[in-house]
Amino acid sequence: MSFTPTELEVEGAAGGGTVPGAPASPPAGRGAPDRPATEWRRVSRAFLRDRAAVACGVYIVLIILMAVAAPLLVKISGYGPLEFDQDAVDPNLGGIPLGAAGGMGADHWFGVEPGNGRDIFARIVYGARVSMLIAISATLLTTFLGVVFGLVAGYFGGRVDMVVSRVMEFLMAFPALIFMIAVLSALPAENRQFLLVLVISFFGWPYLARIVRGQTMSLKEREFVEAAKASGATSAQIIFKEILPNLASTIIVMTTLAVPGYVGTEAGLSFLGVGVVPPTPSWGQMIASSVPWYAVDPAYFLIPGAFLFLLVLSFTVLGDRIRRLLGEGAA
Amino acid sequence: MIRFVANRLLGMLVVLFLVCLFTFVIFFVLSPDPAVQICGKNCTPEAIDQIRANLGIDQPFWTQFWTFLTGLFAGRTYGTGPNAIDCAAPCLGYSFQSSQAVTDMIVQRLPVSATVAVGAAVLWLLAGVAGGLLSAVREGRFADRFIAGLTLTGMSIPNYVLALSLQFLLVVTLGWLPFPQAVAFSDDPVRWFQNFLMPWIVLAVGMAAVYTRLTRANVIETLQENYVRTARAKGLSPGLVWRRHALRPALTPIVTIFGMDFAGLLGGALITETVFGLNGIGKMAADSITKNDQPVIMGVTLLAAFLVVVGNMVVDLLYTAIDPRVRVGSSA
Amino acid sequence: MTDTLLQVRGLTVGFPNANGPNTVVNSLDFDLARGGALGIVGESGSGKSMTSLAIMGLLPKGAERTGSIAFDGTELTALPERAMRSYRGDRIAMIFQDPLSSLNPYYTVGTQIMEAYRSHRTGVTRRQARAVAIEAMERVHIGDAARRVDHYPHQFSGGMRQRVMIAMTLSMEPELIIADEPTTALDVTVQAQILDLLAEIRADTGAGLVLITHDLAVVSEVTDHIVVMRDGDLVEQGPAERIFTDPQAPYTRMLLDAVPRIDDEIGLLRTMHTEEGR
Amino acid sequence: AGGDGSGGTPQTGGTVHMLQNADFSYLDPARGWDGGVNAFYRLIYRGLTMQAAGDAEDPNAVVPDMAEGLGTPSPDGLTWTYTLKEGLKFDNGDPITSTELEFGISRAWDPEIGIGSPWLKNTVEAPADYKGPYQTGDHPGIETPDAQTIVFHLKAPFPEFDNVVSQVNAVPFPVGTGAGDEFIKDVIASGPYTLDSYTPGSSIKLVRNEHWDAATDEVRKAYPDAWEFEIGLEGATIDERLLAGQGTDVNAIAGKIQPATLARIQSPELQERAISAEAYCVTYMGMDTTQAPFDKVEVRQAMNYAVDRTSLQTASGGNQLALPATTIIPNAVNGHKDFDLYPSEGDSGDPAKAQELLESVGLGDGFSFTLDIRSNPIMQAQAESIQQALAKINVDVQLNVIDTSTFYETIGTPSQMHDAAITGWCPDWASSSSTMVPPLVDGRVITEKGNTNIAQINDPGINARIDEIRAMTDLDAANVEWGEFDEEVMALAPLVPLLQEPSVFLPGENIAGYIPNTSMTDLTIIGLSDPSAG
Amino acid sequence: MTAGDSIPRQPGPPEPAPLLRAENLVKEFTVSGGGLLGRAGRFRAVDDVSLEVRKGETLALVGESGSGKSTTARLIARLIDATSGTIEFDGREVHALTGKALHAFRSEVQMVFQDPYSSLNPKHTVERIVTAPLAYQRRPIPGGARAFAAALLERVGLNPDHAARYPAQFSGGQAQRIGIARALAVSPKLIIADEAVSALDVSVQAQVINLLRRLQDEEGFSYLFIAHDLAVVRQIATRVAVMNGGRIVETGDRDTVFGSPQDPYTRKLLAAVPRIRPEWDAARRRNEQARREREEAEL
Ligand SMILES: Nc1ncnc2c1ncn2[C@@H]1O[C@H](COP(=O)(O)OP(=O)(O)OP(=O)(O)O)[C@@H](O)[C@H]1O
Ligand SMILES: Nc1ncnc2c1ncn2[C@@H]1O[C@H](COP(=O)(O)OP(=O)(O)OP(=O)(O)O)[C@@H](O)[C@H]1O
Ligand SMILES: [Mg+2]
Ligand SMILES: [Mg+2]
Repeated sequence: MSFTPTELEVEGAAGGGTVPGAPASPPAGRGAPDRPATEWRRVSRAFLRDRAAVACGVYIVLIILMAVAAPLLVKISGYGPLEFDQDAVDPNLGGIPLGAAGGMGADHWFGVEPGNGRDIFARIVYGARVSMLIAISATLLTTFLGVVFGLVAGYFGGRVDMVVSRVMEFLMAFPALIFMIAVLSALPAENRQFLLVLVISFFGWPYLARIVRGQTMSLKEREFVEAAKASGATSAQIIFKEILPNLASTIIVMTTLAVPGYVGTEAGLSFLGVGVVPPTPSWGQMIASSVPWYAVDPAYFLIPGAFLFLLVLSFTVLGDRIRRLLGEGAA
Repeated sequence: MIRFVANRLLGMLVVLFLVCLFTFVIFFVLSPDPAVQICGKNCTPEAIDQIRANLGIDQPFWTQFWTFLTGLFAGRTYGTGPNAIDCAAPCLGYSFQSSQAVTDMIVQRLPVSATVAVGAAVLWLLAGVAGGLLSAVREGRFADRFIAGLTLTGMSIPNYVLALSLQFLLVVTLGWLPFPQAVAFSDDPVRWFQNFLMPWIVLAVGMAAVYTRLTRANVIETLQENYVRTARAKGLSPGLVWRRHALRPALTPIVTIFGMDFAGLLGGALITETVFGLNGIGKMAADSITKNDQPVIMGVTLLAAFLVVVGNMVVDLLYTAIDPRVRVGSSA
Repeated sequence: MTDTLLQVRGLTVGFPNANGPNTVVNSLDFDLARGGALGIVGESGSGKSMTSLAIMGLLPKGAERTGSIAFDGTELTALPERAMRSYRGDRIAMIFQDPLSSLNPYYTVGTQIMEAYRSHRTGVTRRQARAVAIEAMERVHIGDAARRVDHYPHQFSGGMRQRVMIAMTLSMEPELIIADEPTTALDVTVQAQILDLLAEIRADTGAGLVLITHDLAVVSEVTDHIVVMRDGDLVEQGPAERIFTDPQAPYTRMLLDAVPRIDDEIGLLRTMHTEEGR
Repeated sequence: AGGDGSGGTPQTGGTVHMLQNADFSYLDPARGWDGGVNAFYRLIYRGLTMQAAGDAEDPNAVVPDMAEGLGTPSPDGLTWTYTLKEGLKFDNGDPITSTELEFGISRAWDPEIGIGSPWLKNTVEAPADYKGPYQTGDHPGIETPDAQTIVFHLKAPFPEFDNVVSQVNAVPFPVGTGAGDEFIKDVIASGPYTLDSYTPGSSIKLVRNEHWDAATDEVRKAYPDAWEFEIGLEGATIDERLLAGQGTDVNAIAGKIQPATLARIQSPELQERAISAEAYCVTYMGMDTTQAPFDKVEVRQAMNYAVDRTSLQTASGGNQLALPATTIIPNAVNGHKDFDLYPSEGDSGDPAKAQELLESVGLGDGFSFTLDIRSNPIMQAQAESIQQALAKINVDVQLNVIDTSTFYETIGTPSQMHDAAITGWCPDWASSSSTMVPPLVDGRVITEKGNTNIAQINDPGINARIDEIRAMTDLDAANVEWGEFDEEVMALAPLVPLLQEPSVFLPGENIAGYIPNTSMTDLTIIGLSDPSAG
Repeated sequence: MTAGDSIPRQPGPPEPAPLLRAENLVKEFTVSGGGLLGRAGRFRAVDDVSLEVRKGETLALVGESGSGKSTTARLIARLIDATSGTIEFDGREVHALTGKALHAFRSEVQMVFQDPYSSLNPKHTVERIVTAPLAYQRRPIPGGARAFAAALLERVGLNPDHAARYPAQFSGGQAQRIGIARALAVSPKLIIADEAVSALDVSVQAQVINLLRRLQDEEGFSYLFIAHDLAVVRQIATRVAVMNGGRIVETGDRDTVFGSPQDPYTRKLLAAVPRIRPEWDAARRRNEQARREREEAEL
């Protein structure tokens, strides 16, 4: 189940709480001088040379543009995401789309949904909105919670750490997927998207927090923290001004890897019927409703499936590359 | 050592207790009244009250929770008089839907989930470690890059998309595999194997990808360790250097992480079991959720948490066994 | 048998990359007499470790080695890897700086000592190898060796670990011991013990020693011939007494001036640049 | 395809496989009561009367089962007497007499066990504190003058009492059995089959009850030697297996096929196998008549005009799986009257007329309301279709998707239901509409919880008419009146009938005597044409 | 509490009050968590340590690894709290300080650490690093951050134009100077240098030692100089305290301690220091002299 950035999680666990890709301190030898500004340039240059990364970036940008421009695109394509088109389906055959490949054609670019003849293109476009919105909001919230709790636990240690760690352990011991479904199915359908974000983040933050905590614990041992303390810095100043900047790359990497996880989670929950509420389209919900049709009308299943897979893949590849680039910069 | 285990056990109980409480609170607070649901159409308010009393859900929260907890450890009795039902410990109550004892339901389905988990685990462990080793040996070369591509793909494909695609391709279109059907191993081993093949693959793909990357990273990192250099400086053969000094340290963390993943999977692969119609714990969870069958949801949640927590502990103990540095009872 | 145990000529190590050859050791020449002790000194990054690894044929990936390294008359650079393996550990042993990370945490020290012995001496039983390991540990003054042989590296203190490393090399009776900063991670008192131990072993076995360090005082105590390196270049070399009494290169003179003396007059330490230059 | 069953003649022997998604609710007939399990109970339990065999002339009719004939009411209609056949036995060989029947029936009053059909409790006289045989003892309202005779005393005359004793909970059990959870995992069968093994959620196997005597049973044919129920399969998988018909799947039957499968059964041999069955239920949208805007009859009528039943039909699987409904009583239920008070061209709605009606009450600019629906793909599609149709008259429909598990609770609780809801209703017995219309419109059944009159219409005229028709003892005449009543109710438009949803079934190739029915497919007359196949 | 095992000290001769006086310092650490069950063990890292640093002098604290030197330093800098004992700085009880007074203390006592890179935040520019103490104490930066940083860099012998660089862009010795500059930013009275030169190469080490000495001469502040290298200590200390196993085993003037060590541990320590033979040094000095004379003669 790909609802948490397992991989980083796992690697974090293996590496004793530090992310391998996270930039370590410059080695205590003569480090190749590199300012962040030039580092940024180096990263972006290396990135642009990487064809796969560029392709993934382009795909993500396209999907984002698509999501933003959904109303416009739908105007061009001619059908809204909720609009029924009885003429596109065959009422004698259980409502399968008329024409080849799920009714693809000039009218309906990606075909139509069986049964009601809704335009799949329009639903994909609007579905992208939902998927991206939820994934990105959940990522932001998770990052916020994970960073704050991770920093606090790692920095203060002792009882605070004990409590936060126990809570994290508890949340991670929880069968999150089962529970997310149970909670979501028990909750009212209003504000479902908001609830999705909340529930996903609620179970998601410990994975980031654990890594942030580990890094904070090792950063806190670095002498600059002691120096700041000796200079009169308060705990908050040390945490946010001294330690946080050093976590930037970890957070960036974790975030880029969290987004695909949450795109997948949202889709998975929608697939299981507790995600976004119809008629709002989401890719997972589209895949779920295509299940009974997948043998008759494969296009109905393949189109959202492919969009989802490519989006997750793109984010994953991107995260992977960013991690490698930032990691290289530090090594 | 004993103190360490006792400590872990106590911690484990605390986590399980919290999981219990949390789950209970959520269902107590959020859940709709199961009595109404059980009562069905043509129901009277008296009937509803009666059902509520039978289920014990007319009691205040803490009473219910206490009864549940005592049921877990000492068993409990449902109803009164001649209809009283004794539910032996560990009593997770009775399904609202089928009135089966949840413990029985779990016991009945555990073999399926275990089969799924074991098969998938074997697959992903073999594929992951082999892939990771190959990648590490060929670092930077074509095979490495190819495997990296595969792992990224494997990590990105949502399991239900993979499951449905496989079923469409292998069963519906190509007809290479029959439709999944409940067949015991003893009845028809071939058919049994065919039934579980797709679920195994689906579950193994994502995990294998993660394990490949992990193995690769660990092996590469270990090869840079000073002690590997020492081993080479001793004039050991490359085979020996690899086997003793690279693989064991590199694979130890994988074994331990494997324990956790495996425990998690034993608690049911919700999506995979549902898609392939396997009557395991995961499917039971999915079904009970759609039917709001609280005792079953509670049971599955607790089981899954229990497995993860126990897995965690086993892993810790295992670690002390296989990594001499982790000495129990003393902090380095 | 020649009198020169190790002869290095024109040894160059580089990490070629897009920007050029990136040489880190530049045409190094030196000789080590049989039974002699050679000190290589120089500041951080001057290429001391690369030199030692080049001799062992254990340079990291991407490194290129040219020049000649003759050990007991055999040209090591021409040896195939398999043959080189039979030298490593057996005839040439190496001790590294950090004794903790240089020992594999997963195996008992006994296993790690025996391992080399058994892989070089065919037909040795476990029991024999174990006896050898215990004996080697006794020779480096690890008390209760028969019991400690089954302990893991983390159960030893830093100095003890370094003794284990030395015991490991001792079991093979090597002709040459290369020690790369063997005492840098240790306290002075422990350092003194380890240096004494090395001297003792040399006296016992007649092994040659290449001691790599940045500490001039240490080489002055232990070695009879000194090589001074800087940025991969050989600055000067010669008998220890000559280097310390009459250093020729300004760099060596500066180094010597910069060393704080425990029983010398107190005053401004001389540094590279007149004052504390930028 | 038609309603005349699959080809071939059933032969004795073999195993019939049933593929299904959900487990049966309960093995205990006092507890379970739904279409699926009712059909299953017919295989293992017998009652006094039962719904006629699936291949009977009138499959909705009630015929004697263990009783020699239908019940004999006393002139005041308050006492019903039945006579049992001789030679009836349980699967353990013990004889079945009126005592066992009384014991079995009285289990319906046990508050913990009798959660199934309410009809016995609703009709048979019993003290308020009577709590079944285990807690109270003998049922005071049932008499067993001798081993073959059983007499029921009713609370009030109930002309359809033969239907009540055909309910699944009116079956015999050996005295003293079935307390606690005894019948959760095991059964004591009186029918032709008994339980061989049961793995909840996964499989049920039935084998012949050796003590069942075919001579005492005019309805059940019991051709196969065994039954195997495979439970927990996805709908799509079941259909795929039926289509493919590999191995034992030639001997398999299942519930109705998914809409998606319809498109794939167009080949001649599959068309041959496919059988469709008429709907016994109506899918409708109930509107809360106590609140604005649906408190105005014009608005409700406008809704009836505005919905596009053709679109609803397509969304529900096309014309093989859905038919526009304009009446509450479905075509297949006795008493149906054909009428359409709110006609439109091609059943695709008449927005103009609807608009007119709305304007007449000053809602020409439209309004907005919340529609409760179940999280089920078809129902969602139907709701979305309504959303689309009503958008044409500026009515904005907000969908409130409720999880399946809580849907009925929500809409059955007037305080929780929103302005309207889509749901379905089926009769408890198809031979009459007495259980079809009244529960939906009788103002006196409105309760705080478990309410069935979701429109909450409480019209004295309607209430009076219900009592009037219920009192009729001539059931055929009563059915005609129910049809009239349907039309009278629809004039007030408390609800919008949307669809009748027939079903298509695809039994395995080797299945014979399969006559599906959306009310209840009769499993007891099914067999295999070639028992050695599969 | 350790009241029982702390031996009352003899009051010293009535000298001018020292800048810093630490009395009977004890620091215990909890080790081995123990978890929910079981009691945690305690480890006494600093055991009844008393010391004084007078104005303008350098007290060197020497001892082997783990002897408690850093812990003592951190107690004095009030980075951690003592288990028992008192620290008086400039007449004030350090552990009672809060708020403004604590800020004042923080600007009077500064630290320089062992690892120049670890002690500088790699994500901050040099300018930010050296002005951080003022910023954290909410004090105005005289003359603006840029000019202030430039002046500081100049004082420690760094190029003032490099204020916008990051620590990784400097060599070890340069980075250590940044650490010193930061300590100077608040004009402290006491600088605690914890192994401040241990990680550096000899030539760089010499530069930094010289810098420290020069600054002390110019500004007149005191050092608490922690080191394990006795040779370095001899170059810089006025007085020496030798620590072993958390206790101070010997303290005294530099020449007394080095010349006639009393404690066996001190003697062992001194004996272990590797040395270049004095006669070689003498010879070298002679040769050097000769060479210089030769060169002068040639000119
Ligand atoms: N893998 C490598 N790739 C590129 N350059 C390297 C690599 N390893 C070492 N170097 C460079 O080679 C030079 C010599 O390194 P070496 O380790 O021999 O120095 P050293 O004298 O041993 O220093 P130290 O006293 O710090 O151990 C250094 O400048 C170092 O940066
Ligand atoms: N936070 C802590 N928790 C537990 N033990 C500690 C802690 N800090 C220091 N110690 C222990 O206290 C002892 C003294 O440590 P300290 O760092 O003061 O020694 P040191 O003399 O500075 O050594 P070094 O020369 O290695 O820096 C050591 O044994 C150390 O392990
Ligand atoms: Mg080196
Ligand atoms: Mg220290």
